Amino acid sequence: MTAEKMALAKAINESLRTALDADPKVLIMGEDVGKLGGVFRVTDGLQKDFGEDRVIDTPLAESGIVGTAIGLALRGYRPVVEIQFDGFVFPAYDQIVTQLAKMHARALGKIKLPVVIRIPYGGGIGAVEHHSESPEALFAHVAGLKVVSPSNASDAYWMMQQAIQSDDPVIFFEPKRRYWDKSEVNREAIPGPLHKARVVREGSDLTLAAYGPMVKVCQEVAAAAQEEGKSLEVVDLRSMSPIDFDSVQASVEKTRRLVVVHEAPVFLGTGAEIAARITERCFYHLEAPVLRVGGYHAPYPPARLEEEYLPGLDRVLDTVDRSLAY
Amino acid sequence: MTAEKMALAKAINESLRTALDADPKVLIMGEDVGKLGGVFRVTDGLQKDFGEDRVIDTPLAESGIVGTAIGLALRGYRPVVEIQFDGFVFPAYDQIVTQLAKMHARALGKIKLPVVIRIPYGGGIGAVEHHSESPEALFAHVAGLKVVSPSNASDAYWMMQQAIQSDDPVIFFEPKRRYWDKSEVNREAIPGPLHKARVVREGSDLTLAAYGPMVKVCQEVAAAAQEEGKSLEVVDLRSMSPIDFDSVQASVEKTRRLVVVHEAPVFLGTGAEIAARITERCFYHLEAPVLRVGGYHAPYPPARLEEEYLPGLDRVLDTVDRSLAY
Amino acid sequence: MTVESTAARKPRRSAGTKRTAAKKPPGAQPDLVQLLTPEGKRVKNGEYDTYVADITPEELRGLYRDMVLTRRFDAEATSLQRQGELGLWASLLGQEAAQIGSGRATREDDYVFPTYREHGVAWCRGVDPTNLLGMFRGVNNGGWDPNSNNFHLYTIVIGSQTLHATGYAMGVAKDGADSAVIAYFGDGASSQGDVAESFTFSAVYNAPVVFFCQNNQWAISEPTERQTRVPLYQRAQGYGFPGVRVDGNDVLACLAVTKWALERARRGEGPTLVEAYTYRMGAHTTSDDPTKYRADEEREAWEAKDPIQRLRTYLETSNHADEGFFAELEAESEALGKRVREVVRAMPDPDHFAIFENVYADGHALVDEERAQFAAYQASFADEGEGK
Amino acid sequence: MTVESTAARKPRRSAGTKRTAAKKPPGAQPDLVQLLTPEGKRVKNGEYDTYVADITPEELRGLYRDMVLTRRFDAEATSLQRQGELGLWASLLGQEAAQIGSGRATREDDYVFPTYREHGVAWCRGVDPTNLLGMFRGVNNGGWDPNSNNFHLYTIVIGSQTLHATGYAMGVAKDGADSAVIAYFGDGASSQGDVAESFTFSAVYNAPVVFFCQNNQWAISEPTERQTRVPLYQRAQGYGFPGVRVDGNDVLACLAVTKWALERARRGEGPTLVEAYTYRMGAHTTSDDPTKYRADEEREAWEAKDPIQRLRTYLETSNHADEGFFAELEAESEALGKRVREVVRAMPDPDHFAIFENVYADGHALVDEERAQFAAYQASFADEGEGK
Ligand SMILES: Cc1ncc(C[n+]2csc(CCOP(=O)(O)OP(=O)(O)O)c2C)c(N)n1
Ligand SMILES: Cc1ncc(C[n+]2csc(CCOP(=O)(O)OP(=O)(O)O)c2C)c(N)n1
Ligand SMILES: [Mg+2]
Ligand SMILES: [Mg+2]
Repeated sequence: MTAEKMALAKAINESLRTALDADPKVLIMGEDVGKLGGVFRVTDGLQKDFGEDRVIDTPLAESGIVGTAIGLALRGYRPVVEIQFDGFVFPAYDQIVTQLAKMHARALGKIKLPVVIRIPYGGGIGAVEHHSESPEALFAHVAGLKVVSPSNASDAYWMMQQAIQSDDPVIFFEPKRRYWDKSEVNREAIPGPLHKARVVREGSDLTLAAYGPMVKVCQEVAAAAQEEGKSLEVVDLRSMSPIDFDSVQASVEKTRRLVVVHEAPVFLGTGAEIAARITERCFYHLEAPVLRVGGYHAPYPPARLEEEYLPGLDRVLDTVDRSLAY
Repeated sequence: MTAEKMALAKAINESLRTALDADPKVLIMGEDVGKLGGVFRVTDGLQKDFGEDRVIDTPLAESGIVGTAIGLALRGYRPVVEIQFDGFVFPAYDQIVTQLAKMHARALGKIKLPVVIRIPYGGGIGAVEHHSESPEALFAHVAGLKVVSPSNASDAYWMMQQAIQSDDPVIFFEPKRRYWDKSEVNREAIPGPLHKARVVREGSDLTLAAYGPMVKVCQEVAAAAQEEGKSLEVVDLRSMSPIDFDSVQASVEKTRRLVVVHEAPVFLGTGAEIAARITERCFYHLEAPVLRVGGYHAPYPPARLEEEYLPGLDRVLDTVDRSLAY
Repeated sequence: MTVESTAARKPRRSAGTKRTAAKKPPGAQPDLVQLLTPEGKRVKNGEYDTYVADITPEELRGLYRDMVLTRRFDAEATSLQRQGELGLWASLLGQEAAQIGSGRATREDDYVFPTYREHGVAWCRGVDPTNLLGMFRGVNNGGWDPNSNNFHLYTIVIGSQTLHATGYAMGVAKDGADSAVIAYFGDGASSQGDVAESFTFSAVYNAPVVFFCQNNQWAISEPTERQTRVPLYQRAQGYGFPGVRVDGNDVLACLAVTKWALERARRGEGPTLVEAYTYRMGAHTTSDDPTKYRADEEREAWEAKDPIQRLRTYLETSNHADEGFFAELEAESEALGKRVREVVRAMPDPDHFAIFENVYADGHALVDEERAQFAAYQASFADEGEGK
Repeated sequence: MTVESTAARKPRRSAGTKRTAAKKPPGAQPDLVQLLTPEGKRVKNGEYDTYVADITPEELRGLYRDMVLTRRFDAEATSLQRQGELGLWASLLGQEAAQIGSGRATREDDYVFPTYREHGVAWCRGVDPTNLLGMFRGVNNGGWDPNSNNFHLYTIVIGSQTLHATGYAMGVAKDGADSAVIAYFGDGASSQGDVAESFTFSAVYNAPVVFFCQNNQWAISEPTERQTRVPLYQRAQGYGFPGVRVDGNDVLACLAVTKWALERARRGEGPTLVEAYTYRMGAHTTSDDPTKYRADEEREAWEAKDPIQRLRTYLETSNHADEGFFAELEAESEALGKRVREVVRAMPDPDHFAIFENVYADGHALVDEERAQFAAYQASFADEGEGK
């Protein structure tokens, strides 16, 4: 068995299955992850095959889910926790930032917290309130957490393997509107490091940096720009903590222009940090300020407005043009 | 009675007293705010004078405190909530970001949420874990909240008045290590707008932007730099949401250099947003990249290390030199 | 990967995540308040009977009408979702008695804090049902003025509203008013820390609030045993206030018990927990597929306890309603369905600038700036004609 | 400022934030498990007696010694704080019996999740008491390896550890081990949502965990009536497991009740809540001034119930200990105090680079970068000699 085409959700499912198979300490926990297989069916079939002891339907209480996952990790387990939607992670925020993130340091390294928190995130699926948010900056700002997001099935498979193997807590943001997008997964390929960015399209005029659901948009932007004779490089950041600034810097030193794209609000989003740091690193290389495209400083709007709210082809192209105009 | 010298904590106490006096709908809520007057004595004497009905000792549950404050606001009250220390706000984070911040928009403006959340924040007082954090970016990123922090007694008095009068939720960060610093408070002066920055020292070579506890440090830095013949302008931002970029821009257009200082970790701290946006606004004016001085990407360290962790005179001066060296 | 190898010891018990034998609700539940049997027979229940003692035939017909119209509205919404007019719908099918009984127990000056499923309560409060559809259609996140009917917005984040209700009730008490507050939540919600904190606050401050838990046996795919191993109404005791379980498919009992609890609140006796024992007859929402996790037989067993049928039987056997009434109601029901369809289909998409509206009450510089940028961006398409 | 003017209605009750008449613990509490009276008399208590039936005089002296040394250690820490050697200290004065009784009930393979005040439990677990002082001195945030003594780090954020304990206990059950877990928390903590969620999880998964609540009557300045209007041990019922109140100043009763509860856990009978009814004799911490909020008489009344004195009386009247024992213990106590003083004064400040250590187990590029910058910055002072 070499490469196989599969949907991103299915790739995570396969990755979880592989992990459950390989290590009896791996557990799946969350609301409705059992018989239902999760509201997105990401854990479909896992309880059937691994039992209620390893694929655990929990009470409806996110703080409790993360708090008990911490306790299980202290006992030597490796819990993979599902938060049903982005907007429902906040009841667990205290356990995540004051306990999960800090306990390893608090114990001077004596204990480890190998907990993965899976969060389907982002918009574009026409959902009701709280089901379309992109809160990654709220986790990336917090030391002790690692924050990643795959953009395609292959990364989803491998990054989940790596996240589960990591001895640090990993917040694993899953681009829910890409769950059904299919791409090749090679289960024998040896993956690169979890926190390394990847140039997914080479170009020379401007760098687009994105992660998760926005990588696809940026690839479409690059294709459209190509037709207008502009050569855009697209970097899939893959990790928001740490951010692979070296890769972005290398790209920007070549293209001299950078636009960062994410669904999360621009104000204090990850793009702010990238802009600040790349400007510092590439001050004499930049022909234009780093520009950002993202959500507005407003609650995620009702579904009928999300197309206006989310960065799409046109809005990114417009920003690319603004950058090139410098 | 005109100007009067008082400690920052006392100025807040007086401001709360004024508000309780002026409007029967104003309430004080929190742990130990009653007889004890709060662990910092900021609410000292208020329960005695206004009664248990208006100065309310609550059960030990921050989500409950904020959640019931929301309910009281819906009933027409104007609760001023105390969170005992920065590190204890997270159990209330869900109520703050998913309810308090969004309810006005959710109701299409039909209801208002005039809730003030007071949070003594920052380090430098030799405290144990969770008592020295600076989580302001985690609130400023969230639309629907306003986030402010006074640096001196006069601002503390007036900004609290304005926060209570605001019909929006305000997260009021109190620089706990400045609680005992005294300065003039003029209770008859008409204050400027709540969200406007203030140039607290004029200069021509470089702009230092800070808020809360770091303003004093920046003023000391400017004084020290003066002796070395460098003229630094110091801007007290006062508000982290919204940030008064116009004032910062005006200063930077003059000085052409900017260093942002805060205690919070640099990575995705408010300095990131300021750097990104000022670089965009002042791209052709800047002689150096915007530099930042702040906490490290690590849990706030034990007290005996906080001097190394916190931005102090030397570290800011060092960064000023780095900027001037461009 | 560092994994502790655990010394293999002989397991002495089932390994912890098996469902513990929860006290299954017995066939005849001694602790279930019932005034109408599933067969439509009126039974006595001393304590609570007084609260419906003077109920008139007209009021009984009113309750029936409420339930029928609510169910009709709900069915219409489900079918509008199937037709693509709504993005999602959370059906109340099966919970009409719990909602109409408790909703009709409230007084105009009382205040209601719903979840996302309280369409029947909204009906009782006089909220135009079509207003409920905006958020499910995706045109807003809450389409009514909470203060017009003292009916708060739907709350999606599980359990949060119980604290809002408690705070509101604390305010009512401060005002010296004798209104009461009622907070709805589900069996799943009972596990949330916020709900526990609302119990603590309401007890400590003796707040005039009724916690109305519709135990519909399921939280999406999880049965109530995943949330508790004893009946939920018992939760209240440990916080120092009474809890009672009522037959949630018996509209009369729900009315009586809720009235009793609201009266306690008005009298200054503080909070009460009411557990309405009912059943979610449909899917969790239109996105859900219950065949994945529950057996048809369970649903069928509950069909025999249908809340509407049992009141109909009672109305008929007691001669409180005639054929004309039922026929008229059928017509009214059709008319409601038609109106709902029409209103929804005509519901306009929101203006794009609505994104920036009401983020703040007093304005915010960044929102202004982004609105202006957005306007300029939108205008750039106008320049290009129909846009790219 | 828009403030609704509330129609002035006649208040019908106290306005909600007055303390409701909490059931005051009666002089003779029928529900309080006691084996040693405040006067040092051994009384029978059928159910629990069996757990201390075979206790030897040596063990009794051991309990006494534990309490005396713990109190001595605690006093030393308080005075070290006064001398500026510690930044803060949270004294356990008055709670020795609750901690030693419960701590001695644990087995080596059990696991303990403390708050920040469990110095006596730490003692029982064999943690070197000087290790407890690091965080209060400000040289670390937790100075021991939790797995060396199955004693977790102190947890400052109120209530969080109850969930860790529950999760750990779920793991114990999964492993098929017959160990048990004990989570400590205070009366104030009982209000936190996390504690309620730990009750829910432990009940649903039948986890082998004992919740040990030291009700010391105060949460900083707030009396227990601000947290509950009924006795705290009753909280458990509503979650489906037993709760019991024990005289927290009676070391024998604490030992017996905790053993009983731990045995239940081992047998697979799930969680238990133990409320140890005791008193915080000192200030909340060295930063606190209790004269602001509580009357001296209260403290004085509790002094008559001193946990150490009552065991001493019993040891003396039952001839289980002689003068020699007490004299020797006095000397041991002095030696402990001396050692603690010496160790603390010699405790080195952490290396500056400790800021960057152990943030991650597997490393993090940003931490590496910042560490390097910090090193360069530090080095720049070395260049300048003694720095600026
Ligand atoms: C905090 C939070 N977590 C998860 C969800 C997702 N979710 C929506 S409804 C639901 C089940 C609710 O069950 P219950 O409280 O019994 O109410 P019911 O839907 O049965 O009326 C879940 C898990 C949510 N809305 N909020
Ligand atoms: C979440 C949180 N909120 C507030 C605090 C501040 N605080 C520290 S101890 C304490 C009182 C705790 O009372 P209790 O649980 O009874 O324990 P005790 O101190 O009496 O042992 C408070 C409010 C905290 N540590 N954590
Ligand atoms: Mg339910
Ligand atoms: Mg206490």
